[in-house]
Amino acid sequence: MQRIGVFVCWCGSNIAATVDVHKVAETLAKEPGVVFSTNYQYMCSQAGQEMIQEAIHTHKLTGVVICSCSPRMHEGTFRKTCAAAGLNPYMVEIANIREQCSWIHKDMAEATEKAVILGRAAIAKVHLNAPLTAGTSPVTKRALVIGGGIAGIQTALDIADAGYEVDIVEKKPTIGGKMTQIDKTFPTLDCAACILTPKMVDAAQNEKIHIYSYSEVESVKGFVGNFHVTIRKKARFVDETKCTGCGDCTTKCPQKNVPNEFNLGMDNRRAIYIPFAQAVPKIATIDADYCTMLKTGKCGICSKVCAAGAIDYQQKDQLVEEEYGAIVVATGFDPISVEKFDEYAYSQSPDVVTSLEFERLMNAAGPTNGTLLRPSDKTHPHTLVFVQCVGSRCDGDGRGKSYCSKICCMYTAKHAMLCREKYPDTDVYVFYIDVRTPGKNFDEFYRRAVEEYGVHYIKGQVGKVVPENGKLKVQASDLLSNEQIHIDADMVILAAAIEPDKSARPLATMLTASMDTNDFFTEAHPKLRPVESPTAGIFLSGACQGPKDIPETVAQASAAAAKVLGLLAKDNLTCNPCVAQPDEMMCNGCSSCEKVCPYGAITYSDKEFRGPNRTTLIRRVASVNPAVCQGCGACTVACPSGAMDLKGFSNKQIMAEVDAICK
Amino acid sequence: MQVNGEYKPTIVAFCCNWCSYAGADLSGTNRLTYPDNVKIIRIPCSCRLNPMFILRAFQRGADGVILCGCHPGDCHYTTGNYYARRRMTLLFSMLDFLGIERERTRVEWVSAAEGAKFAATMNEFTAQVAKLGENKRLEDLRCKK
Amino acid sequence: MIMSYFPGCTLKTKGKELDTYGRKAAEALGFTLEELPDWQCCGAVYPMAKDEIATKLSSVRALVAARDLGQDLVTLCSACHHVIKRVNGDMKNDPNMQLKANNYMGLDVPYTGETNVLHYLEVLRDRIGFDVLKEKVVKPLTGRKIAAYYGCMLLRPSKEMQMDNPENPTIMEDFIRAIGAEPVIYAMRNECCGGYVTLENKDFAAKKASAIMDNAKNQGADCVITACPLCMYNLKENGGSDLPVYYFTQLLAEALGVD
Amino acid sequence: MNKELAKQIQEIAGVNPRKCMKCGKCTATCPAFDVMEYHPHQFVDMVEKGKVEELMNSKGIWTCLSCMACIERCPRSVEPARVIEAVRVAVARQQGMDHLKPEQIPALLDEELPQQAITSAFRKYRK
Amino acid sequence: MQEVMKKALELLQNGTVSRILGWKTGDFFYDLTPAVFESAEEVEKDFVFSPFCGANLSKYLIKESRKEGKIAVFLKPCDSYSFVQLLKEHRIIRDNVYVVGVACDGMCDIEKMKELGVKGVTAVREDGENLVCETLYGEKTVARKDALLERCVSCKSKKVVMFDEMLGENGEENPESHRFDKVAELEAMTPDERFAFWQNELSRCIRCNACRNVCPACSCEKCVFDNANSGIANKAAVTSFEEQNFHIIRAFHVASRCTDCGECSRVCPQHIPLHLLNRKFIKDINELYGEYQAGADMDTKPPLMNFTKDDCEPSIVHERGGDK
Repeated sequence: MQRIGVFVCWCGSNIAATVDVHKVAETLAKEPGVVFSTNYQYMCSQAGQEMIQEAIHTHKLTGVVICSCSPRMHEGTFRKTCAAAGLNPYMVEIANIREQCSWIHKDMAEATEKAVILGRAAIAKVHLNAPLTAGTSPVTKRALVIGGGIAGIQTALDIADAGYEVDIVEKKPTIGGKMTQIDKTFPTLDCAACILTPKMVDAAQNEKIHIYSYSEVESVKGFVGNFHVTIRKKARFVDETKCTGCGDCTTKCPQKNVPNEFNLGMDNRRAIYIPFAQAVPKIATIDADYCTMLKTGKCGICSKVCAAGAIDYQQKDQLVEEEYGAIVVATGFDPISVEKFDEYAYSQSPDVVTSLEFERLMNAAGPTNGTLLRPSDKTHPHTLVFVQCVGSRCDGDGRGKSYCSKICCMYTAKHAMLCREKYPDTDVYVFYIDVRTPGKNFDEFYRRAVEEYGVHYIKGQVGKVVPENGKLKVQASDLLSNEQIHIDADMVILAAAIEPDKSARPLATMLTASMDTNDFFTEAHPKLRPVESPTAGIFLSGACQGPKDIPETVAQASAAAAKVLGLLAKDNLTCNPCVAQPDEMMCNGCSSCEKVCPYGAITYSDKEFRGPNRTTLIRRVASVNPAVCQGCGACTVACPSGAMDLKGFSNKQIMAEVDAICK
Repeated sequence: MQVNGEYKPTIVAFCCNWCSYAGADLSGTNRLTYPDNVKIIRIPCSCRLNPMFILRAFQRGADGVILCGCHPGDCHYTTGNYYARRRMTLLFSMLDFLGIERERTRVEWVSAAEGAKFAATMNEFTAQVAKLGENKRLEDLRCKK
Repeated sequence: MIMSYFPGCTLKTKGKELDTYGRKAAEALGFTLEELPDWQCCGAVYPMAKDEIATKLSSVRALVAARDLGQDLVTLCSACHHVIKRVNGDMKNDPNMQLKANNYMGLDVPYTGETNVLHYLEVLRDRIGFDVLKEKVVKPLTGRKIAAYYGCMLLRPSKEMQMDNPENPTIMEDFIRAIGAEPVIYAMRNECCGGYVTLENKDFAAKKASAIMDNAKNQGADCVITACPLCMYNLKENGGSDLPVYYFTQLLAEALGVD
Repeated sequence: MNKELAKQIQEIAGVNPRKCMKCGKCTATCPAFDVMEYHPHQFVDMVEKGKVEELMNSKGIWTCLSCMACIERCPRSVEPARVIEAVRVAVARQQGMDHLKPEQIPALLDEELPQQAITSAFRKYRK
Repeated sequence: MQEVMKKALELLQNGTVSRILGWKTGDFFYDLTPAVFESAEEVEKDFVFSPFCGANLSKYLIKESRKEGKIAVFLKPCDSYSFVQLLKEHRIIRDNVYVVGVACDGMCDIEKMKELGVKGVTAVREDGENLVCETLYGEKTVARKDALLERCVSCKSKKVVMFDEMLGENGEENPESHRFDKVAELEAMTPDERFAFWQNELSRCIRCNACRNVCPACSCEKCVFDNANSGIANKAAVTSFEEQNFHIIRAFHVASRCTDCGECSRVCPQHIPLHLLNRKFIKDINELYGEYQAGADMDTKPPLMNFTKDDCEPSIVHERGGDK
């Protein structure tokens, strides 16, 4: 018989306001096996923990039940507390009377009764708990960073700096990500390329960093410390080891009409291309969708002009297998398609552009070489209208995102300011719902746009843009003066909401990392573990976790690196001891369990057993590798004889909980 | 269970640790209410749910049993919920075949982000089971009155 | 292919062209519009107030009649389409409306939004196919630059109407291409012409209508087409433009050679 | 201020004015702006605050075109046109408050005017 | 019939095997039990092969194939499916077994024959489509089809799926078996009617465990119902509903492994149509996850240990059920 201690937490008033904690403690004290029962304001506090430890000693407790917040919150804390007092940490069970009781119920009597039942279920389970010892598994001292934007680069540099190997997988031909397309950065207005490209070069030259450019993650197997990843190196039809990046091929290729994604399709590139001058790696790539040679077998000009002999039309996708201890997701964001917001006439006029397109139109390496010209007729625009929140903060309208995209207020202020600075003859209007500028020197920046640069900020929205006679007739509201205003603009710039990159969803599935309804990766804890995914060994860097500007992205990237280093610095990881274990006496050796195990943790061997009348019998029986088993329990249900059971969640334990609840 | 002349069914909700248990926590964090008749049992994965547990719950007086797990494709263990989906489909079909009310059992995929869905599901399921009244059939299956 | 057809009040009188050519073209394209025997006026405006039940019943009757015939319900007039489609949505999704309408009508089989409500243009797009239509055209309107005027009621609210992208629709432009002409895209094609106030405030209606006609003309159109008799009247009488306005069925019949 | 009436109007409208984030998209969109003394965003705001009498006495409830552009473009699903309709209905349902009287009709007709115009005006402006 | 015994003798005499697994006469002519024969004498004395050899021998091989020396077994078509399924589950050591496939036209149900007035049978001989029975009360003739076991009436296959040697000509699978008709009939009932049906059937159960003991899929080293750690261990009913789930759990445990050999219903002393539970699972599996026959081959994954990403949701039970 266990000697069980029950500890009911008030969580200040979080629990105590709805649950009669005294009554819960009193009632549970009467349960069989309970030798001590108490309640306290904050069980997780130092004093609370000491109270538990003291009770373990005084009452010689063999099991502990804590009625408190979710085990997802403090199970680890209380296990440590008990372990420090000499009790096996797996003799602790938590009854979740906060998230799943006090916070959802209003009636005190009902909530108290439910808390008692949840406590009883935990007690019933503890009765059947057995001390468990965690095994260990080795850590592969190498990290994978998925996505080579500023987030991925920063994480990789920090990990490499600490002396560990790190690979970057980037789906585009070059690393650098969205930041390469940005002209200037707020609030300092320094040139994005000037601060980014040295980092790209650092990453390329760092001997601890290996860059898989033009590559994608194909599959992920394994678990924290022991990931097995297959990387697909897409065929670029250019031998990476031979290409010198001279660019001869990219000027000779006869296929000139390929929309240039770097400039968002506002100019053209060739079928063989290097995305931009500072690309890393600086290697040409053939675009198979446009290359005449690959499509028809006729051409081959790039091959003829390549002095290095790097062109290889026969190249195939290559699958590379690598082992990693940690994976960092840095898949970034994309602006949403504004197709559903055509009241702004984006599809009808080239002079209606997105902010990222505007960024390219202002950039010296952009389609207009840095001179701001209207895309339609390449003339200088005089009146510019910026529209904020295009697709952000939409709730239930089915076409936008419910969240604030966070970066638009600041970059729009930047655009407006730069525009007025470079072209003082322009009239610049910004239509806003709210101007949101929390951040160091951010509001000062926005005020400068208004006060020093004379940008017209109008509280209101644009309702309709009508392209007519070479102008964009903008109909909008000015809420402060309660007017509908009409502006004949030359350009309209849409601050499109940002969303996670489309590749994130399938990747999350591969990683079994959870996502929110907007496809942003979820963090292990929104406040206390913001750079870790709830899935062990998966870390989050940059905008894949939520909208972020550059300084925030870099900060989070370094934070993710720090978390990775904490993992890689360990030689061994403590495994989850709640793993499957077969009872050999009952095992039929039928392989049902093996068929459903996602980790290949189950193997079979022939074993000798004593039969009746001193005979021996040889039987095939299953065994589980506890370092590989992750404890899902699929095998326990597949097993017809019930020989396979899960430690910590055994058949008997779960049924005891069922019984306690249904009584 | 009769409370103040009103029938309050006993509902057992098995929730996988990674998505649905977290989703249930989230509905608590967001103070979304659902009936106190719902009691949650944490299991590591929806694939840990042995049909025996469901039958046991009914045997011991549960009126409805619901399984919540990660959405298919998002299982923490990659494939667990796919197995659970087949097992529960066949089990529910069998219970239906035996004439047990099919409204007493349910599977719902609830992610860690779907606190609202969790609460809504529990409200709906409880109401549905309450309509059926006490679970008698599984008890009576083997004894003719 | 036989479909139930709800002509509506105006198509019997002032909007005869919309109706006549629509039916002729349908025959040429191999589908029959079977006029519902006892249809009643839909009311021309969808009552947005949540507690309006009685004003929606005439639409419910038409929907039930089509259901009982096992046919889709086709309309030509944008307003009728708008009203009937939205009432159908209420019958499908609004339990209060469902309960009260069914109680009131005392049907043998309760109606819960089973009927498919289609606009004639949707029939062309989804049932006939614009590619098939293109093949059946005998007199393609080559060289004509046509501006499609959608107005409000075909597209909005898109959650309920589900005809097309409400801000960048293509169904009428695709139709124009199918009959061999060139569509003119202009931003005002989904803006309101002010038809509802034409009775009381002609000047204001004229202002709205002429903005549309001017935009169409400035973008190079040589005529405008519509599916709504009220828009037709307003654009033509109050638009102050020399651009002709046609019902889309008129041009359809012309292209099919059945005019 | 008439909170009770405002509540009724909200119920008739079936939308939640509290969802409004005051972006002004509806008013930016409104084609009848020039002929309404209160604009769509004000309808939402005033109904939420209970200032419905002013709205009920306003001319704008008869000049809203019911074009539904504000419904379509509202990023918060507040659907201002429904609020305006609810105010209009609240007026028209009162005794003797019909905006359009049959005896006025003949003077308004012309040869080409479609039935639809009259039918819809009756539907919109009368009990 | 003589051919089978001749083969048994031959295999023993030429040393192919050291033992024979077959059937021997019990107290009555029609009451046969599986038996192991170790010598030609034993075979000549007791070995029987008659239309009453319904018993499925494959399950006995779990133990027998682990003993010294090779054993020969006679498998009817339906038995052979169980044999392959057990092989698939590594339960039988194939190398120690010599399989003789025997063609089968269906086995007889003594209860049915008694109902037809054929009592006190002492011998049977086949005469075309008829069975000529010698009885204590003289010779009686019945049409074979009227005397068949229920499971043989809707025989799914006359094909022996694995054998070392075949006696007689091997048959074909029979896709027109109509074996799911009764399941479909129950499905078409209202839940109340179904409940009444099963309540009537299951309330007769005396929990003798015959179904479990005969079932080739129920071959666990130790049954969960006998295992104290399973949480559901019970031998006899403690309360009226303590063990009501026995048949559901049993059916679930054999689901996607049951070959539909029908032994459970054949041996049930209370004549509960237990095979309908298994067939319900098989029918569902076929309809929802594609045709699957347990024991038809060695490679296909059992449907409950398999999945596809776009499997139906459990709510399909409601959707299919409609408002019945």
